[in-house]
Amino acid sequence: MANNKITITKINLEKKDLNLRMTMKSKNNEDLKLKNPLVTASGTCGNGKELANFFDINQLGAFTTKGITVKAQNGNETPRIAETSAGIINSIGLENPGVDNFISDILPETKTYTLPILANISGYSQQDFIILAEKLEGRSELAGIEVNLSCPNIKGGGMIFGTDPEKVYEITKKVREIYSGYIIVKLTPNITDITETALAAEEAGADSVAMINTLSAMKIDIDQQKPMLANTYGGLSGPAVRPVAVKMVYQCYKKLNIPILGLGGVRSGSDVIEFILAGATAVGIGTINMIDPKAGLRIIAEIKEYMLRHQIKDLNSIIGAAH
Amino acid sequence: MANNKITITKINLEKKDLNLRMTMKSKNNEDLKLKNPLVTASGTCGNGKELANFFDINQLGAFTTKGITVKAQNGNETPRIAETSAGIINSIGLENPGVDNFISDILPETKTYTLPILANISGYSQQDFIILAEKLEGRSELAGIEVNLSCPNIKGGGMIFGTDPEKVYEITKKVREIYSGYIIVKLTPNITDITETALAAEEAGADSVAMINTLSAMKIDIDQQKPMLANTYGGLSGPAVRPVAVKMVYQCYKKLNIPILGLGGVRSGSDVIEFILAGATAVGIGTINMIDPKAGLRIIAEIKEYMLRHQIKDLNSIIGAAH
Amino acid sequence: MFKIIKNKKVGPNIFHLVLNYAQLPESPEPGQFFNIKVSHRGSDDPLLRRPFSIFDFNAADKEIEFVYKVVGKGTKILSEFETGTELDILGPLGNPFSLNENGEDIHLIGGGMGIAPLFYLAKKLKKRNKKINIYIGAANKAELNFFENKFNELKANLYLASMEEKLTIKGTALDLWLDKLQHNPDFIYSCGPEKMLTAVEKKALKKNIVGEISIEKRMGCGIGVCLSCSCETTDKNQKNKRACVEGPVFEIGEVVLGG
Amino acid sequence: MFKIIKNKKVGPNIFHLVLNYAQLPESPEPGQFFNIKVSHRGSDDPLLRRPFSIFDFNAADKEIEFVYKVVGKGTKILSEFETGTELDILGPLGNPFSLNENGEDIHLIGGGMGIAPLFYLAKKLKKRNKKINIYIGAANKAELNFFENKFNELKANLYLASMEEKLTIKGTALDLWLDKLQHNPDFIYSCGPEKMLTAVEKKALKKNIVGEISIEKRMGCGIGVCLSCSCETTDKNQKNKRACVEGPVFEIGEVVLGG
Ligand SMILES: Cc1cc2nc3c(=O)[nH]c(=O)nc-3n(C[C@H](O)[C@H](O)[C@H](O)COP(=O)(O)OP(=O)(O)OC[C@H]3O[C@@H](n4cnc5c(N)ncnc54)[C@H](O)[C@@H]3O)c2cc1C
Ligand SMILES: Cc1cc2nc3c(=O)[nH]c(=O)nc-3n(C[C@H](O)[C@H](O)[C@H](O)COP(=O)(O)OP(=O)(O)OC[C@H]3O[C@@H](n4cnc5c(N)ncnc54)[C@H](O)[C@@H]3O)c2cc1C
Ligand SMILES: Cc1cc2nc3c(=O)[nH]c(=O)nc-3n(C[C@H](O)[C@H](O)[C@H](O)COP(=O)(O)O)c2cc1C
Ligand SMILES: Cc1cc2nc3c(=O)[nH]c(=O)nc-3n(C[C@H](O)[C@H](O)[C@H](O)COP(=O)(O)O)c2cc1C
Ligand code: FES
Ligand code: FES
Repeated sequence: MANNKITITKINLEKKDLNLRMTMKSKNNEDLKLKNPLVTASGTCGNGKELANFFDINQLGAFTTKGITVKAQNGNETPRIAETSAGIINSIGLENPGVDNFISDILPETKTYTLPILANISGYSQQDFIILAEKLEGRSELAGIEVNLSCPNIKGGGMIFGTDPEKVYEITKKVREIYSGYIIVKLTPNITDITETALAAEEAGADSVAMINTLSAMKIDIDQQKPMLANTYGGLSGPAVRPVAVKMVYQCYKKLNIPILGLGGVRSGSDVIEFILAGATAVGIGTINMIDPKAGLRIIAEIKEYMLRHQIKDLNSIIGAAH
Repeated sequence: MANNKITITKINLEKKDLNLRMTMKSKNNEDLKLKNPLVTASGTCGNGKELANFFDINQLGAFTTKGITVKAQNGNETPRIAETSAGIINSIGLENPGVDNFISDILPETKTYTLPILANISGYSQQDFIILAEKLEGRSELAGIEVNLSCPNIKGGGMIFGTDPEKVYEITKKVREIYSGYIIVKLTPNITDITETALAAEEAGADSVAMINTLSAMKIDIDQQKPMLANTYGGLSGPAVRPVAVKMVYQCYKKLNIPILGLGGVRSGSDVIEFILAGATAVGIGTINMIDPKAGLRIIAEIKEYMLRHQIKDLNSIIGAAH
Repeated sequence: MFKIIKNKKVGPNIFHLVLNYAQLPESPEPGQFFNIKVSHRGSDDPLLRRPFSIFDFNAADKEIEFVYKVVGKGTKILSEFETGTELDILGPLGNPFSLNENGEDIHLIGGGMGIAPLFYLAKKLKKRNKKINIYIGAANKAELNFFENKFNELKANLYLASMEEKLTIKGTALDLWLDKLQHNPDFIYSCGPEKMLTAVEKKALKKNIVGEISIEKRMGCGIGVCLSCSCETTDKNQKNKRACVEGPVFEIGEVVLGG
Repeated sequence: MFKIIKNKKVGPNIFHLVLNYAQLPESPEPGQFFNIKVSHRGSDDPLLRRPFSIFDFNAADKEIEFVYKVVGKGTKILSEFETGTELDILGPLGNPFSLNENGEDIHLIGGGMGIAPLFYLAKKLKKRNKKINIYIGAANKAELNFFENKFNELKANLYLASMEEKLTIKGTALDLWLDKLQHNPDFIYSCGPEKMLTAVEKKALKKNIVGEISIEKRMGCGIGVCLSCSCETTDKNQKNKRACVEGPVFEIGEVVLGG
């Protein structure tokens, strides 16, 4: 099937003919339109201006802000980061100025950008998510929100919701009732069967799902004989987790009727293509930005090279093509 | 706490003073005594003679055979292996000659070894595990069995048991009633909360638990636009998964009263120490043997170096020391 | 340890690697392979070793030679290693070509990088005064140049095929062999893409020609522990065999080929 | 791209790295750092960059210099790179030492590898004709030799302390500074282990000495996007600050030190 596509479309494309635009469909309201599939992953790209020092971030598909909570949070003790084989473990602990300061200080700054901005929200209770949705409803700076039901770093918090399909359904439903923009529900991979939470989000009215957040993990300092992170546990991200993420996207693509934002371990254009072939419509870039701030630009160029090599005119044509 | 230990034991140890012997306690019968913590991981070391071409495997703690099933199996189609960042994905699919041939052909070969031999068993039903336990009961060549409730590669099989604490309890209980030797229950990491299945195994009479088996994963060939493995999904192992495995061992150590065989991504002596500090009594070596057949020997030497550097006379003294 | 004496480009993306060794566990035979760690020292990336057939072996100078094509990450890194770099290599591994009592008139058929193991084989056969005809093919002449020169050193009967230019013929190594095949040889050896081996085997079985093929299976360990490389065979006593231990050389008809 | 001109051992596990650059986004200031990719080309292992302070900078020759100690995997790999290797480095990053209007009588206090950023600082201060006293300490004399020679080139007042031998004194850089401290300097700059900075700061606050410290926090990105390097501060308007953007240089009393 996939092979056929390749042979049929031998039409000698040039770079200018390539279509990288992706549409994240909405069954409820307006679609989320992306210039290309690349979406910055929450927490790995600051709030825009840090990366903007290196390149024009408007060239990306969308920008997701660092996770915000109802109240300001100082985050966990340091060290908050440890390096592992082809991965990193972080336990930032959602350091953020709280939703009010986000609205007054951070949102206005994003007005200078032309790409869609998504606010990533986290809560410790259903009530928190309701408050966050209410405060962000109607903010014209935002194209949508990403509901993080999966942060493994807050005790008794996010993670609990994300592993229970009923809670995922309830919270998504509440948020959907309040918030009229695009809603992405971000799921945790620390679960026996991610298709259950993905389906729950879909049923409750999520416009799309994002997967994966980080894998629960830890590292021990063998000389100090204690955990490397002050918080003991953290979340694993980076190339090490990509095979797990791709599998989850592939698995969900067969069952869902809403688009998927796939992420986890993307370093290159090839990795983005892998997620798209698995079934992702948009692809998040996280950890790689920390290593290579201009990664987004490089990756777009690499996607184009792939499209030319395989004579793919429209990137949409290969969504899920590995099935 | 851990730090104190280091300073207290400054007694100028030499190599010959070091104690690497580990005892896997049994609440039921005889303990499993290991010369050192290293246990070969099932499926990555053949059935002994392949590694024995490279070194005297009796120098290891214990040897685990390739997983066996009731009937002979040809395994999955090839390709069965793909490489990922700091990991590999395999979908061997339990190729094995079946338990009868195992008993007639493979077990006799293991008589030439002096180290404890563990038979790894897998089943498609509770009945399968009962048959396997019956057939292996009383086999003097074996020190024990490892009940694999976690193989992600057989459809409708192993994985289902391993993610349901009740099933883990039932199967372990049945096997315990039949098999009188040492029983290790091998758990899957593809689960929301591994402490639940670990506790179920303990309650049902497992002598110890092994964690982790492989993480469910996949890789896509972007040029062929199809999964790399003939079986689509496979299990991720190697250094990439170690942070997930260490976390699970650490998490279970606090809750369990039976010893833990920790494994997943060990490459070096430092990695073994990391698992022991997290709470493992024995440590499995898998993927690394495929890359470096003499890894076991090197790792033992590295553990000794660590013990000398930190003046640790008895390796047992640091089990769980990172807590 | 194995030190790189030479790592030179000898064709489009094709490299000739010569290693010097201090000692070897045993003397390598044609058809065997070595499993080479292609990551930089201190790095785990890539994780697995890469298998390469022995292209030539010289006991007097303690040299082992390989010819490899850059096709991905691992071979790319390998191609960038400089003379003097020490490599971690494991071998010789696998089941070699059989050399005894295979008659006098012998054909060697090699396609693409499958040509590499045939050189050391041809050298050994020449020493035994066998009459050998060599049929090799590749995408283009440039990919064959290095092999052509080497085989000419042996003064063997050499025939060349390429997909892009007419050499002895224009086409594949298989086309070439069939084109020249007048009477049955006593024995054939073949190595190349699975598609080609399938066709060679089919022809050989039909014509009752005996021989051996060397197959390339994706490998995990190369030493028989992981069962990544299982091949279905026609052997009733052992249905699955490992390409890395019972292979990579199998008798014609022994393995169920997929291509 | 940045090409290695020199990567030479200058003490026990201590290396002097000199890079030549084609262009830089801006001229580096003392106290700033570069984030260096220490993995081999084509490899992701290790994944993260490693931050190193600027030891010296020479615009005329287009050279940036670092001094680093091998403490783990990344610095080990870095130490094995040969002259001519091209490095992927990011910078200059971070908030530099302030150089203006800090008075005339200045003390520099550095411990261990915390000495590295003080050299370029001292050079700049010398150019401004400041009167500077430099107090540096390390485990032993061998770790100080290279720094001693370099600071002597500047003809600064240099005092040395080592834990193992008596130099100016036997002890830490802190002991040394306290030992020599007769009257308050106009400004101090300090860099070294957090324990030492904590003590320096305590003393300075007590004696009303103003100055700046440069701190080493475990970093993820070095560019302000990940919040790995957050420091609690006494600033009411911004409780947390990032060591990689608002630091690594902070005013004395600004950061809540843990050591
Ligand atoms: C017994 C044996 C002998 C071989 N001898 C030679 C030789 O003499 N010269 C030579 O150039 N090549 C030889 N090969 C193939 C060689 O091993 C692969 O080309 C190499 O491993 C690719 O590594 P890579 O990292 O560059 O590619 P990767 O990035 O890993 O993969 C690139 C491509 O190479 C293929 N490939 C990867 N690994 C293998 C493998 N183990 N076997 C077959 N294909 C693979 C993949 O299908 C993929 O399309 C041999 C393979 C085997 C099994
Ligand atoms: C702003 C800044 C400037 C620095 N300047 C210098 C310098 O000029 N010269 C010098 O020798 N070192 C300097 N360092 C420390 C240097 O970055 C670390 O020694 C290096 O990253 C260790 O890498 P590794 O892979 O060898 O060690 P790893 O194997 O990663 O770790 C080994 C040890 O180094 C420590 N370490 C690892 N990463 C860091 C880090 N980012 N910051 C602090 N400690 C770390 C760990 O705690 C561990 O004990 C600086 C650090 C920072 C944050
Ligand atoms: C330092 C760091 C901070 C993160 N913070 C958030 C966050 O605030 N909200 C969230 O939903 N995900 C957060 N994540 C998860 C990422 O958005 C992403 O899901 C994950 O890192 C996997 O992608 P990657 O491998 O490309 O990094 C964070 C990840 C990292 C590494
Ligand atoms: C090729 C391969 C085959 C495996 N076969 C089995 C098996 O038969 N039974 C089993 O319980 N685990 C099997 N495993 C899982 C390993 O025993 C081990 O749990 C896992 O690989 C993690 O350890 P590692 O990272 O050290 O390899 C296999 C793993 C690999 C890589
Ligand atoms: S490659 Fe592992 S058994 Fe052959
Ligand atoms: S290291 Fe990432 S914000 Fe400072």
